[in-house]
Amino acid sequence: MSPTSFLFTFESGPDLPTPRPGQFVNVAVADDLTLRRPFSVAGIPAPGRFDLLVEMRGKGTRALAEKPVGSAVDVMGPLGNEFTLPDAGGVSLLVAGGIGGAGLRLLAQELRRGYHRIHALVGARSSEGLLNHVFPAPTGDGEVLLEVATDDGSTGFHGMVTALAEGVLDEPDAPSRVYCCGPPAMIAAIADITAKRNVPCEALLEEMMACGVGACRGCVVATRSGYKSVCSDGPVFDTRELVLEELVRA
Amino acid sequence: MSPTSFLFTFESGPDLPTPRPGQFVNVAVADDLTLRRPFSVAGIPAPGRFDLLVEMRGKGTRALAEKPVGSAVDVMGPLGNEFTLPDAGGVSLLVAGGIGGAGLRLLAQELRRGYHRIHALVGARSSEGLLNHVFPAPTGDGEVLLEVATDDGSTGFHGMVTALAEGVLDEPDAPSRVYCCGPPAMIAAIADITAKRNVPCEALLEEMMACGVGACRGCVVATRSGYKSVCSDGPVFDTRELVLEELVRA
Amino acid sequence: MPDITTRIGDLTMRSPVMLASGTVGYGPEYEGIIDFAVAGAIVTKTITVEPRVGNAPPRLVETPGGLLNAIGLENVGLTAFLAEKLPEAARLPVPVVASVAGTEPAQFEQLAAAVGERDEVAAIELNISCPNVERPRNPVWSDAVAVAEIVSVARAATGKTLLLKLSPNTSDILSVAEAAERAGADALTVANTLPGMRIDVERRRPALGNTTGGLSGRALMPVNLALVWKVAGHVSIPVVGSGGIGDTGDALEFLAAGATAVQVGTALFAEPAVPSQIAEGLRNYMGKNDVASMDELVGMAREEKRVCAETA
Amino acid sequence: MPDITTRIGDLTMRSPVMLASGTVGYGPEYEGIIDFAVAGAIVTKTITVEPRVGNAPPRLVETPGGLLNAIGLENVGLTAFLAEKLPEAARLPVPVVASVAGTEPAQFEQLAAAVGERDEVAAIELNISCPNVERPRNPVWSDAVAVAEIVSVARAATGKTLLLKLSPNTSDILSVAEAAERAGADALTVANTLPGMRIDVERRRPALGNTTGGLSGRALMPVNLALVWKVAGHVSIPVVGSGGIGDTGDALEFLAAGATAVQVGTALFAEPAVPSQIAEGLRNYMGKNDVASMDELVGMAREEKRVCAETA
Ligand SMILES: Cc1cc2nc3c(=O)[nH]c(=O)nc-3n(C[C@H](O)[C@H](O)[C@H](O)COP(=O)(O)OP(=O)(O)OC[C@H]3O[C@@H](n4cnc5c(N)ncnc54)[C@H](O)[C@@H]3O)c2cc1C
Ligand SMILES: Cc1cc2nc3c(=O)[nH]c(=O)nc-3n(C[C@H](O)[C@H](O)[C@H](O)COP(=O)(O)OP(=O)(O)OC[C@H]3O[C@@H](n4cnc5c(N)ncnc54)[C@H](O)[C@@H]3O)c2cc1C
Ligand SMILES: Cc1cc2nc3c(=O)[nH]c(=O)nc-3n(C[C@H](O)[C@H](O)[C@H](O)COP(=O)(O)O)c2cc1C
Ligand SMILES: Cc1cc2nc3c(=O)[nH]c(=O)nc-3n(C[C@H](O)[C@H](O)[C@H](O)COP(=O)(O)O)c2cc1C
Ligand code: FES
Ligand code: FES
Repeated sequence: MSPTSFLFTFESGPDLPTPRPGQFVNVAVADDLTLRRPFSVAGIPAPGRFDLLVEMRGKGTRALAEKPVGSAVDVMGPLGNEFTLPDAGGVSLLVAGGIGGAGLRLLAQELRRGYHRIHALVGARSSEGLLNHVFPAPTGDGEVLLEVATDDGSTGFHGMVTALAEGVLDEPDAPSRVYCCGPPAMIAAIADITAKRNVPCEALLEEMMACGVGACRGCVVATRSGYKSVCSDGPVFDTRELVLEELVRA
Repeated sequence: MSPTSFLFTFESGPDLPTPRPGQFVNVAVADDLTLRRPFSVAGIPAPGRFDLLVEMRGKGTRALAEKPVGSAVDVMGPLGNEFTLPDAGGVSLLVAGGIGGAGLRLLAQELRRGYHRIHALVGARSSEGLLNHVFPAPTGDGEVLLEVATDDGSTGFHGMVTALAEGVLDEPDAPSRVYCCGPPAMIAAIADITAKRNVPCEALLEEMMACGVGACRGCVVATRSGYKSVCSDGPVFDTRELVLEELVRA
Repeated sequence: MPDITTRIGDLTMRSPVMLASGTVGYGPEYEGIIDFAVAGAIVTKTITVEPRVGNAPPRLVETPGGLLNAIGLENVGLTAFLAEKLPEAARLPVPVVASVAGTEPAQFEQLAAAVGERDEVAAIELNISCPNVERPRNPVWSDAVAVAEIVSVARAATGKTLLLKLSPNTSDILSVAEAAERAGADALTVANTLPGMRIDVERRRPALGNTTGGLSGRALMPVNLALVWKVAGHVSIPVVGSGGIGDTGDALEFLAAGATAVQVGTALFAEPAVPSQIAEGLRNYMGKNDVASMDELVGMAREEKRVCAETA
Repeated sequence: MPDITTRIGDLTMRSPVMLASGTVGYGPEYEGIIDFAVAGAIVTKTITVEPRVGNAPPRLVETPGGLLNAIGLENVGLTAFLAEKLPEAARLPVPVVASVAGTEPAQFEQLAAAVGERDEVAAIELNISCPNVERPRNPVWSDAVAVAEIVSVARAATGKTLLLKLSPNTSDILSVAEAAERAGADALTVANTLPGMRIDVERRRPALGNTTGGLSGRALMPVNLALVWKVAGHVSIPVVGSGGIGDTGDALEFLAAGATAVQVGTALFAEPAVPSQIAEGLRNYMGKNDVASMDELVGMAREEKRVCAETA
């Protein structure tokens, strides 16, 4: 997908319930690692199958990337809550930073299945990291819009994707809801931008996980009602619930 | 080679000195294991190449067996001392228990290169474990003899290979020297049998190793002159030097 | 089929494989994932008198062969535990051992009395060894007198079977163990996590919000096994092994060292089937090696036992 | 190219990467395999007054992510060390730190005096923390008074730079560290191995001839890193990190925690090039991250330092 990220498709068999947008699976990537690794379900190419879109970050993601095609992989899930799908019309704004596109891809597909209008903003440090091609292709009729931003200006808007988002939200006919996934600083900025404009916003958060089911309290984030676990209370949170300073600090 | 053992051939390139019979290499078999694993050089099929004959015992040997053909493997060696080759005529008796055949295979090849007469005794629990086929094939003229023993009698002599050895050493025209490799109890028995008959005997010993070069003192065996390290003082020892009770106890 | 029923005081367990405190929450979180029916007992998350919010994230970081956690005893507190969590846990087909921690002896007394009163509680584990909270922490966990006081007051407060969970971070575990036995502990869990840390070099700060955490997982296994060996040779109450147990082989090592039962924690995260695998594995081992009973298995690597077996 | 020269007392090292005692013998065993010229110093195998034959085998057993050893300080003794081993070690292109251990203070005094006299010795490491010998062992290594006495007599016996190697197996490392500093140690090596064991289930006995051994390797890393963090925040003499350091990242964590130098031990067994890799890796890191000096690197994850950097 990019020089450092891979798309995997898994046959899950009939036992796995169909994952919903926002949900993740917890994957046993290597015998010598203590913990599984969580990845958002990034697509459902056919019933009984699902995609993961994985960026190589450390030992676990490298081990996953090195597995031969056809390997059996032990997967727990789908886990976690899901994005709230719009019940009315209007445009949904999707803001993805870096590998954050993985967390929004199934959502984008699902929104399109329901004929919702979407506007995707995809950011990265530079053009190689851009994951715009994992989103539905823009249509001429404005039903699907897609813009990209790079920090170094190598492709698209030169600057942060958050600046793009701010612009879009200030246009007439602005999106009526926002979904975002990416680095904490980006999420905090989007939370701030949407709060100021009173636009509902949901973010998919990432945290180190152990149990993945709410038992160990290892994956918490600070919310206005105390620490919540990303695995079982999340990974999708209403951004108005998050304590943004703590999100960025942690 | 058997249901649980494998023959690997390595390209060592020109840098590795040609291993001598009895020497071993210390192999980095897997990233997640703290130590390398030592294996006897079990043949030199061509210059710049060497064979290892490996029995699956635990994590390390399993990892080695699972490596795809053509993998680059980090090898230290050749290490250790070597068997004393006969300087006169007579028959050399080779006694191999189980995977012990690996430690004697290069010796057998080298003895045949020097036109020495050899008599190999190969033992195993049962026929599947027998490694007789790794030794030079017996010849009609008595230059190469080969007998097998199994504990369960499934092939060859029904009983211990040590009993075979005792018989051979009591025959007229008995071998003038003995080389052995196998479980500690077998080595102790052969040491005893040869000592009683005053036949010189060398054994190749196995011990857990860390450094492989005599630095850590982790791989010692008890000898009459104190603890000696298998990696640098051995792995080949004159059996008269060994403290047999300690060998069996450890 | 070999019988692996295991008894510790009044706690009777189908198998010697317990689920370690803090790794399975209050139980229901793992319903449908862990097969509770094969486990000996579940030890619920340590509760305190008041609810605790726990430490600032990040709370987890992996280490080679292990895991550091700094949860900081986040828990619902005694009242909610008794009202909500305990009845839920009791629905699971497994005995419940309630883990409790106080900041001082009087709180241990209060907690032991309150949970001890409840029928759903099969036994109580006193946790004096969490490295991620201020109290009780070192020097308490390495102070035989302080530990004896905690055990005494809890002992007086309840007739339920009492386990005390020791810390591996002490230079003299035997005097603590001995004091606990004398003060009335029915069993000793050996042991909790070891203080450790990692640094996030990129961000130039400790990887955990709490700076240090507790090391668990396979990396810890040889350390806690050595402690079980030591303690089991010294006290006459049962010892429960904890620390890095991930498969049948590990469990056998702890049992052979003298542990009456084992607790599985961190290994559950990667493989929730570990308790079933171990229970099954122990039965297989006993069958294949003519080990007739758990009595014969427990301590089988100890000189005393080996001598008995050889002269029998 | 960033300068990684490192000083500890009178010991000047080309790099902060030292080779840990007991893992490289007296040096020549690894000649042609380890590139000594990139290492800061070699710490030779701990020697005692009399030669020691060491413990009964097996002396090694692997653990998840680690290694247990029970060598038992096998060494040639003081006389042969001075006559044979030291001159050989001195031929290598690296400063020699002589590690010594006595059974009581008087022996430490004798050893420090004897090796301290020799020009080939750049510094002395007092080893009070080997878990595989009877003395000095716990309770000595966790007893501030006993440790202070050892350091004092060694200090009086030699003007050479003195490192003291602490044990991680103590509940109160700070008072030991403090006592050692006051008694005149120039630096503290934090830390040695942690007692541990494994059981050979098949043979129903401990895997090691000596029953227990010392845990080293990556499994130990987070434990000793936490101790370095603690000790470096408490004393003002340099701290040398030891425990499971296997790559540049590990070394950076120890340095960031406040260690002035690191020692590599167990990692050498699998990869003798680790010291070169780390020396190179540190230079790269400093270059890429605009870290101008070792001074800036050491302790960079500590609050004190971060605050300084931010207000600078
Ligand atoms: C709900 C959820 C969904 C996720 N979805 C995706 C996805 O679709 N695609 C994808 O590539 N990644 C996703 N991640 C992140 C992914 O889990 C981590 O990149 C992965 O665990 C790193 O493993 P590693 O062994 O390669 O890295 P490690 O060697 O363990 O660590 C490398 C770096 O990654 C950070 N890291 C490790 N684990 C996590 C984690 N769980 N969350 C965040 N950062 C972590 C570490 O702090 C460290 O800086 C998701 C995480 C969560 C919690
Ligand atoms: C000089 C020498 C030459 C050897 N030559 C051969 C050979 O040619 N072919 C071969 O198959 N094996 C040989 N071995 C033995 C081989 O090193 C071990 O079988 C191997 O290290 C086991 O690794 P593992 O990870 O699979 O086993 P582990 O999981 O580490 O252990 C499994 C079992 O093997 C035993 N074991 C582990 N390491 C050793 C060791 N170094 N020596 C003896 N027993 C050990 C353990 O005690 C344990 O019972 C040799 C050993 C030495 C010292
Ligand atoms: C995430 C986590 C939380 C824990 N919480 C507790 C706890 O609340 N009370 C307790 O006594 N032990 C707690 N522990 C320690 C475990 O119960 C266990 O003793 C320890 O982790 C060692 O065993 P293991 O390696 O099998 O996990 C916790 C461990 C982990 C990993
Ligand atoms: C085989 C072996 C022998 C050791 N011998 C000594 C010794 O003689 N003196 C000493 O101070 N430390 C000794 N150690 C401890 C190491 O110097 C080091 O402090 C410890 O192993 C932790 O670091 P590591 O994980 O990098 O090996 C030994 C370690 C090993 C593995
Ligand atoms: S990972 Fe255990 S509570 Fe979320
Ligand atoms: S393995 Fe280190 S001395 Fe032999």
